[in-house]
Amino acid sequence: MIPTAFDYARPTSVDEALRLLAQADDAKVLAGGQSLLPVLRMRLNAPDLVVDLGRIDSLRGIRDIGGGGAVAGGGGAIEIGAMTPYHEILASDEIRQELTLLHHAVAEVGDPQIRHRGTLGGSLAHADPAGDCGAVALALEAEMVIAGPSGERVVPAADFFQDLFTTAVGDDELLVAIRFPVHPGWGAGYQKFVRTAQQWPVVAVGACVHLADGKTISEARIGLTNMGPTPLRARAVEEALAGVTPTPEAVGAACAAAADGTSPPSDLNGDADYRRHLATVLARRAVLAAAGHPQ
Amino acid sequence: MTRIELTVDGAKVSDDVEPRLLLVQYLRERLGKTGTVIGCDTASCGACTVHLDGHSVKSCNVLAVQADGAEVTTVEGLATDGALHPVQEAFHEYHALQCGFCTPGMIMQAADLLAENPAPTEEQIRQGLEGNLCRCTGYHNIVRAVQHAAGTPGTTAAPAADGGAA
Amino acid sequence: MTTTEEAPTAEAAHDGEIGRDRRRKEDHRLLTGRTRWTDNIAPPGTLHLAMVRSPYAHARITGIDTRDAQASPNVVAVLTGADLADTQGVLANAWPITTDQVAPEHKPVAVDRVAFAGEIVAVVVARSAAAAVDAAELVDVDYEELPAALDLKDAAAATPENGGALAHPDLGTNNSARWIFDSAEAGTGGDVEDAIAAARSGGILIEREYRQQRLIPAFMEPRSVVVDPTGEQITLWSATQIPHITRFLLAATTGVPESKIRVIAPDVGGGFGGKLQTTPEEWAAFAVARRLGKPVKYTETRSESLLAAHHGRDQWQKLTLAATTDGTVTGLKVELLADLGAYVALVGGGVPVLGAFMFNAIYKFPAYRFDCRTVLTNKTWTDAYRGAGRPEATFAVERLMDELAAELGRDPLEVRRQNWITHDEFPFTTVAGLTYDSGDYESATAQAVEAFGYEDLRAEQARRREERDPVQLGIGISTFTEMCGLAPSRVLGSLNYGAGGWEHAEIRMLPTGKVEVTTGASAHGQGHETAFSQIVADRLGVPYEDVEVLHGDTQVAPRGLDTYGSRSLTVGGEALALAADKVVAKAKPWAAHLLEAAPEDIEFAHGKFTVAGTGEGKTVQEIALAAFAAHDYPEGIEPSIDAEATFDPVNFSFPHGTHLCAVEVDTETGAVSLRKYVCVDDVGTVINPLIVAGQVHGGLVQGIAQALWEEAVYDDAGTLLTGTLADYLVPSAADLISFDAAHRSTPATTNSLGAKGVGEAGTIASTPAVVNAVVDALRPYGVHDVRMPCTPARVWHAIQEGSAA
Amino acid sequence: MELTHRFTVPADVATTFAAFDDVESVAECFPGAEVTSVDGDAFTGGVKIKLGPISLTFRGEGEFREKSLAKDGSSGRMVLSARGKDRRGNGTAGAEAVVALRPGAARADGGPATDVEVTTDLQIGGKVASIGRGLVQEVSTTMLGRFTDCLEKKLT
Repeated sequence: MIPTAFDYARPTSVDEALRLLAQADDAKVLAGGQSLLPVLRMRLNAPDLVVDLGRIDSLRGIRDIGGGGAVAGGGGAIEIGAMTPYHEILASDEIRQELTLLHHAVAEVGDPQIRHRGTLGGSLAHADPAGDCGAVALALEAEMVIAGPSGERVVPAADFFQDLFTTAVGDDELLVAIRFPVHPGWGAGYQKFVRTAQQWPVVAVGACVHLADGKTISEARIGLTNMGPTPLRARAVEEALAGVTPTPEAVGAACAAAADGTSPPSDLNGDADYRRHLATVLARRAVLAAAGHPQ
Repeated sequence: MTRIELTVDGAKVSDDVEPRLLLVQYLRERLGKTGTVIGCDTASCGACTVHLDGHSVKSCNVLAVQADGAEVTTVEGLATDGALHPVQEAFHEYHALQCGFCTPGMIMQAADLLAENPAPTEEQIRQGLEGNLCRCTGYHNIVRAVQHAAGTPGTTAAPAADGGAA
Repeated sequence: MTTTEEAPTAEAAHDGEIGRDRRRKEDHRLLTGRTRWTDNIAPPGTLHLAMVRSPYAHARITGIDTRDAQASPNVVAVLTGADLADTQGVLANAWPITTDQVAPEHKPVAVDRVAFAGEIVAVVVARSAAAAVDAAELVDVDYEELPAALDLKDAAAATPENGGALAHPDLGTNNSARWIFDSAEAGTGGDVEDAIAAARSGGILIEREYRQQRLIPAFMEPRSVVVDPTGEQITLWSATQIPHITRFLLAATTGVPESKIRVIAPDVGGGFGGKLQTTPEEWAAFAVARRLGKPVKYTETRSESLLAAHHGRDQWQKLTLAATTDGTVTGLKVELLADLGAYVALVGGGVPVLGAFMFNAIYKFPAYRFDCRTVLTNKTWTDAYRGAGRPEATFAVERLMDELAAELGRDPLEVRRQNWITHDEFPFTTVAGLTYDSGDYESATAQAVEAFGYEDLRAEQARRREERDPVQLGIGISTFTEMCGLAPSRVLGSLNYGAGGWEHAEIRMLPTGKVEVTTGASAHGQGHETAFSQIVADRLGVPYEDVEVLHGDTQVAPRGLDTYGSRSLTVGGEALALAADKVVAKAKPWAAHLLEAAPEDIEFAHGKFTVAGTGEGKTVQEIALAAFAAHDYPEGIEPSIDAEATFDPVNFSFPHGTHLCAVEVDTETGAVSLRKYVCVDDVGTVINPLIVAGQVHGGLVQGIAQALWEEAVYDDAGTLLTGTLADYLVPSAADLISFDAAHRSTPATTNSLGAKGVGEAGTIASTPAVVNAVVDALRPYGVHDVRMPCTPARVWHAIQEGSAA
Repeated sequence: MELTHRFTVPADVATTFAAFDDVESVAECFPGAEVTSVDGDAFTGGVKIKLGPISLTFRGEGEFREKSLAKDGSSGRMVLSARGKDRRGNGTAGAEAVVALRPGAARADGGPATDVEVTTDLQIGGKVASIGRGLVQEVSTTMLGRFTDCLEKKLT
């Protein structure tokens, strides 16, 4: 099936793209297109204008931006251009070593063909609650760089995801980059549960933990996927894990709270009760993996 | 209409296309490259897989205008000088196709997989083909064919028209 | 995971073609993208169709406003059911299973009422596919919603009096037909009620209800049809399994003479029964092309395919198995509801009847009763899907045998051994009245058990149970048989089927020595061109490479009954073998004449006629040239050695096999993963082991997919929720393992090849093997059943409920 | 798909009832909705559902099937049904909403309060409902939540 007819623009700079968006009535931004094109083909959307970011070179790439800037943590930070395709992120040694959780999650996105085209920024801006990277951005406490008519602003991941398919990016704005603080010495674990390999996750959990003296969890950050209209932090688990020695029993007990405050959907892949249970199991496994393999 | 210029299976082509035209439709309807087929509307089946600038993509999930300036290789451009690509040979030898509808996409993805990982394990082959559905073979012989092709000289070097594998 | 070479078996040593693992002739064009799919075909000036489909499961059409669509750019016509009413014909049901079957009339384009979501209400014709789709969105249809019959059990119980929803209110009932087989009445066995009564008072009674969920065949090539009405004939290309049946029914229902219709099934991308249909889309395209006098084309999208191409399975089975306390089965009662969907499809009503003869499977049940009702609902119609009726039957009986074993606390293999037909009892007439000609269940099972490492896996299972491992191991068994090679015309006639079951073949000996073969069995991935070449090469003694197999075109191969029910080899292949024998017989007088010898002195071997006792001879290919020239040949015979043959077997064929599956069940998440799968199938003589193994692998996965992943789901308004391949879960390579698929051979006695058919075997056998394994893993948790597909959520809930009980 | 929303309004039942009775005012709360005509208890209009990847415009009609307000103000109930179809023919939507009003606990300032319960049976049909993990259903649920949130704010 073919999409409805639309006008097409292919700006070469962010400013040009923003001008196009400002003038347009009903525009859709095309990043990698791996979620947008099926929607257009199904005619669930019929925009007047499609603004293709594919020719804006500045939106692509992985940059070490050092320890300064807005990102806290002291371990430095890595900025990923919004239009960087998954496979480039996956191929980056820097990401594998410094942002292991992101590496794990990106490896699980879609399938190889989708990872060749799909972009990190595109998926975060799409804000599908079943997307792999939203929960990871939350757990890693990433910051979103949003460009708009009046310049750039930086929004913490926690404020970025507002509702189902709804982010802090306005109609006349663009997500241009994602900044990830680097946490040396933290371990990472990603658990994605699917019925078939290329499916969206039924539930996924991303965990990163820091072990004090290599033995006790001093701090943990847990992101949940598809447990509500937006990706979520499992704060209750994070609190319960502080000071815990990561044995399966202790971690399991802490992760019993993984579904607290969530509102998971019920669909053909599982009812809400099942998802709540799954979150506790996957959280335990993700945390144990993270604690067992500190960087 | 938007003007696009690209290289398809080694030949330069240019056309005015509607922006909404999918790459796979451009290949099939405008260029007659009917070896690449359409199996679904949600980028689930992978039957339309081609190489775009050396990487496998689902050509039903890319607009033709997005391929402007790119090099595209379809299953029709995979054989060189009349000799089948090692993956094509292996599919024949190991009976890795039945109705053949998924085959062009499966072959293109397998070729991409081997370009990125010349010596994959069975597990890696299966994961690498997760975006391609086949309804006939149960994948058993497809996996064996790819295992066999992995050991064949010439598999890992992507064909010239491919623009080189990254 | 194991990768095992397919058993080379004794045939590999054969010096002829039969039994050789020839690489396929079909492959080259498929590997290089030179394939001729229907969607690749576009005669000059082809117009494109888009279908406007009903969003409602059941509604009256109160108005269709086509003005905006007509005015849309490049639109040629917008045609409603009313516009086409006189010319579009009807979609026929070829198998009314009872004389009083209730069946609604099925117009290709709905005229005043729609009976399922997805039914066509208008056809837009435009100069491009995009323009047609654009305009289809502008067709404004007003509907008045009607109560929809959706749930199978509710629909079966609905009457005008109780106010239940009726799929077709004018019919006054949803019950289409009731079909009963009772062994006491048929004289093939005892009275099952006696067996049940005895079991109730001092034996074992297993009562279960199983749901065969609705599946979607999901062939990879979406359906496509091109109709060219220019010239003297109307040519219809279609992605169909049944070009011959399509031509016959087009003629019969539209009034166009059959001789004026040519149907071509070019390369067809899979079918699995899903393209064993005459479709509204074909009929509509045919009507539109005739009306406009222009070639037209329609290719469905995947979402249209999932919505409107026929579905399969969808039964409720209520089962009562009676046994003695020593484990001997004394009777089986089957009460079955089958969901037809909104219309009685081509052979849809007969699908459960195909299962009726198979519930007793490989066992010597002394009493049996089968009672089924086919039921109309406001959902997509159902019809054959790989196995058609037999997977449902096999699932039920193989699940029951496991339940019986569990009840007895015995190994399920032992209980099967106790009840099955032994190899020295063939031919064996079953309680369902079929005569199984050959088989050896003991040997197949023994081979499978050994390859599987049955005892080791049972030991591992015990260990994991002991250790309360969160990941439990389950072992599933399925010892199946099926009736296939759908054929004997007299039997089909006795079941009220509308056609015969013969198959036709023709061999044309070309002057250059090439052999042109036509078959009425039209392939869609099965490798007919290869396997049939092997048969002909063997029988005629000509090089395999010299044989060209033509099929799928009613002008090239005018007689045929097409491909389904694992019939191509056993019926179509045999027809070819017979035709080849006729060629040899016809060539013999030529040879005698040319060699100046008496016909009785001529011997034929390896393609050459020789005079006994001399080295002198003529090949059959040389004789073909002589027949072409026809300068010198005996008086009284025709100048041709071409031959044709039609074969109609006297019985079905009965492949069988033993399938063993091990699964790991993560009791924390409910996830089921395949650990090992071993099968030993007896499909009779194997023409090409490579092709046979491929058929088994593919069949296995379709059956496994029913057990674990696939289900067509409707919401309570009759909207299909699994309308894309992102929602209807067809597994990928990453979800599966390699299989250990071997075969044995006890030749069939019903055809000279000894072949039994293999297309459906894997699908029929694997579903119960997997579900038995899942349940086996969970028995310690109090689980006795998990409804298919065994999703992680269902498995997890079953554990919670079982453990709580 | 049945969805229930509950909230409390700082007004008596009769006042709250009157607020609900004003279709045009109520419609303002549904993002993208507009009422094009009102005729007694019947009305016509449209709603543009625009959320993330989805953008669909439904047009249709609705009516109050039932309106009852107890004379003593002890309860109010209205049943509103609406149905429409997507402008592009890709889907249908039908909804029946039951609004039940009961006197709530008196407010801190002693003023009256009304407990509102809105139970909506929402049915999305056609192609849009068949695709992508029930995406459109999820979107509809979200939109309905936003609608009742807005109503709550508007009336309180």
